[in-house]
Amino acid sequence: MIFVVSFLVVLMLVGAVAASIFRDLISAVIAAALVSLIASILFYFLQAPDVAMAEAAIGAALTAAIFIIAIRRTKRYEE
Amino acid sequence: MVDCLPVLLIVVPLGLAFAIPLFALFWKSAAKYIPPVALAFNLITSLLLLPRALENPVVVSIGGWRPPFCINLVAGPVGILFSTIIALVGLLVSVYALDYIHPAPFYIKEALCGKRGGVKEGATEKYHTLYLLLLTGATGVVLTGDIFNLFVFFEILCISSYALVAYLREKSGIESAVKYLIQGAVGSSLLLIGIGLLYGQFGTLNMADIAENIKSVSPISVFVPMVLIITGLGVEAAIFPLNAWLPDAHSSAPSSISAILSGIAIEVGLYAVVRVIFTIFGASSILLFLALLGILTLLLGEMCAFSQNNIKRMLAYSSIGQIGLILFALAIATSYGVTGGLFQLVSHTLAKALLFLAAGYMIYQTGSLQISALEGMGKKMPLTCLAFTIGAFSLVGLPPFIGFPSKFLIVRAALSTEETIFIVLISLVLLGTVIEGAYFFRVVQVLYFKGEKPNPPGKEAPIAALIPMFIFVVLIIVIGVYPKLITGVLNSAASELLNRLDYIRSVLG
Amino acid sequence: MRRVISILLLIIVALGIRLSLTKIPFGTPKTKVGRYYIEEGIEETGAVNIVTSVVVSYRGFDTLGEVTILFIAAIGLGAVLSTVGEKTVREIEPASLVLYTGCRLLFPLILIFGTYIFIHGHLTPGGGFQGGAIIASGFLLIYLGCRERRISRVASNLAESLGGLAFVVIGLLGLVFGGYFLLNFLPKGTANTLFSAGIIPIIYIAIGFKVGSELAGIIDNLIEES
Amino acid sequence: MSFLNNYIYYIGAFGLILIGLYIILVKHNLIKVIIGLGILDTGVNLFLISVGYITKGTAPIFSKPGIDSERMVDPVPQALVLTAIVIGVAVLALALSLAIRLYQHYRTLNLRKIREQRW
Repeated sequence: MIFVVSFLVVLMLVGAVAASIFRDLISAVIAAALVSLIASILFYFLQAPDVAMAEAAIGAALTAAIFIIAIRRTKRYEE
Repeated sequence: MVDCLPVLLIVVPLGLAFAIPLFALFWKSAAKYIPPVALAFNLITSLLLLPRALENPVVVSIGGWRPPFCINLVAGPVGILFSTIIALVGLLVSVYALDYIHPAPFYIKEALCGKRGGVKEGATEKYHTLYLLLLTGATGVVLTGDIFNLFVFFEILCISSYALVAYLREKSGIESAVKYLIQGAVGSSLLLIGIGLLYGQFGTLNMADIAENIKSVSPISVFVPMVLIITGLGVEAAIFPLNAWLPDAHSSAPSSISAILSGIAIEVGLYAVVRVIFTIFGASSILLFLALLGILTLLLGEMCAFSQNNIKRMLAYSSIGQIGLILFALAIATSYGVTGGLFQLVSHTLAKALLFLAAGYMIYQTGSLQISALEGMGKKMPLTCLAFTIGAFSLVGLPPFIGFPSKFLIVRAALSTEETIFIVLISLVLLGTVIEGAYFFRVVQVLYFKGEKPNPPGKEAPIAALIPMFIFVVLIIVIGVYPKLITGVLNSAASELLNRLDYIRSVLG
Repeated sequence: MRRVISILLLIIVALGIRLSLTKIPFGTPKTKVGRYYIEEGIEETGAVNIVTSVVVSYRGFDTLGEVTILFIAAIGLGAVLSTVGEKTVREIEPASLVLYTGCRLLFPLILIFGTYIFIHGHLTPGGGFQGGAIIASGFLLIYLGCRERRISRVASNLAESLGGLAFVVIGLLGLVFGGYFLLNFLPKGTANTLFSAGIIPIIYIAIGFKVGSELAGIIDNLIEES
Repeated sequence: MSFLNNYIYYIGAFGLILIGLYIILVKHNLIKVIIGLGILDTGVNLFLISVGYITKGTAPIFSKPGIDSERMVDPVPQALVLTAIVIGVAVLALALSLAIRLYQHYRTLNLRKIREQRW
């Protein structure tokens, strides 16, 4: 169990670093959505199913969607 | 019956704000009359509650459980004092906005119509909804007795002000709203981390309950949460290193919103800081540090204001200076000091709101934000300029206006501590006041005594704007002549802030 | 330079938090109010899901503030993005047949799932926010798949306002009947059945409609305006 | 091992908080900064939930009779986080709408290049 959690935490931090490094904003948003998704799995492990559900629906799905809509209306690549 | 009134102070404006889009669907022109109605209700209710609250804080629990197991509101002298001010200033500014915020003000025409043509008719109901919600959030912050609830209402206040700063949709407004939003969002995240750390140690969110238990742990273990919470709240309160957003946001919002942001929003932020320090942490060790920060904020604000050519930026920097002065007075933490700080807070709210309202129509008429463009306005708009002058004199602290007794009280409080450090600091305050006087007299001089321009544009502001301005003028003069009108309330508010044990007892019973 | 200063600042923050974390060790019970909610929650509110009873009942005022914040964001977004003058008509590329049919088939299912989530908020994990978000994602699907369809702005405004008003009015009814705002004045029923927990399911339904229409309105504004 | 057991969630939460703050402080692109705000929010939420956890706890739902209420995790942080998630998405949506407007005015999202007023 603890190894699964450690692996997920490391993956989550890698995702966050990737979100900071990627020049392509769409990739950065996908990395940030990955962070949210892993966070929602961690919420489930922490016995918070309500929060896991909210994070998956709002944090991962809807936030990524509105980010992508906004990026389509602005600029895709960071200068 | 009295026991449910504090809830109504929050819930009635909230319900009316939810109803504004409905009104806008069926009866377009009615939407703009809802904020004045809601705020008039709040003003009357606050005044009804005032005598009761002065005797004993009215503690209301929500949902019918006893504190600390539910959220409770505490309508003590401080809460009711603030909610009265919020309702009063909000009411007057909303009357002003009836005419000022119309579908096609000149600046939108300049900024957008040149390119795209036409202005969407009747798009103002969003302004009125956000305006009412901003003031509801402010009322919630001052009345609540639960720290997470304070965070929620604080977010209501902040998010509606981000949207309102950007309301005109022109370049500088959007840019300063972005800046404000980023700093504010980081601040509220820090606040939330602080709340989490406190919850981890005490297992409760009720402010009185935390305050009761805080003595049971070592001061070092609550130091980090305290710093995080003060930093988070300090962004909105514009304490020195955290106020980079303020001059831009206050100067590029519509003038009615600048009046509310300068007159209400930062004061409410300061209230939250003071409530956290005095009531929850009871921290006396950082008060000297806060007094120094206050003086630093004061001097920097006044010096930046002195070098401005843009009138709204000048007023915004002057707000920073005044906040520094209020923070200094509150940090003296004697009965005199806190009374003086609260008095200065009231006087700053009235005077700064008046200044922004008057400046709003002057800018509207000249179409320019530069101080030099105001030459000779004293002849064209005599009443507006008279109001501006009175506000400026009051802020500087000249008798017989309200600024005089409040500054006098602060000086007396600092001298009566008989500590060298405060006496040195109060001389710096007087230096700040001199700088303040210099730049305000410069503006007044431009208004009246420089009439070179043959025919400056402009006519008098409409009646819906003049009435609120002159109510402010009357208040400033009347309280300036009879400070006893409000010193009673201020004294009991100061003693509520200083006696945290009474607060704890009145909430937890 | 900026980077170095930022990293120094972050190290200070990290050290400070590290210092205070020793006071709250992971995995030990720390709560005082939470214990009370677990022990008395079912009896006092009738909701089996204690998180729901905390969100809607014990800390219902926070939830009222929270729906207000979402309302502010929706209104503020509309104010910032609302177009001046003529709308530019953009070319709409029709979606492929598979996407179109898939979206039309899935949309009602998603709506039913979202409604299930918020009606059963007091029994199972989930509630108004989660259900509302799921409904909004259904509308997002419609925007992707069937691009010529639009939700009516009037209907979504109506749902937002009525949802918020319903919450406030239920709270005020508690004030009228029992003297406390948001008092649970309806009979609690038997725990673990659908018709239990008094006002909790009603409030969650109002929240579900409000959150769903607000998030859908936010998406609509971002796609269509400006 | 016990170190991991005790600290892994805190490491995750504060790692996210620090990375988020770093992005906000250092990056120039506005959308990047907003992504940083989102990561910061997620980190704060994870921290709040880990505060409420009890070792070998169960979710605070009496879904079937006979659940030991002694080992239920704290429901209060979960309620707080539900609120915080919604507040976070509200702020992000508003920030993105401002970003779209800013781009229309300046044709860039680089905050260092936008200097109408002093940053």
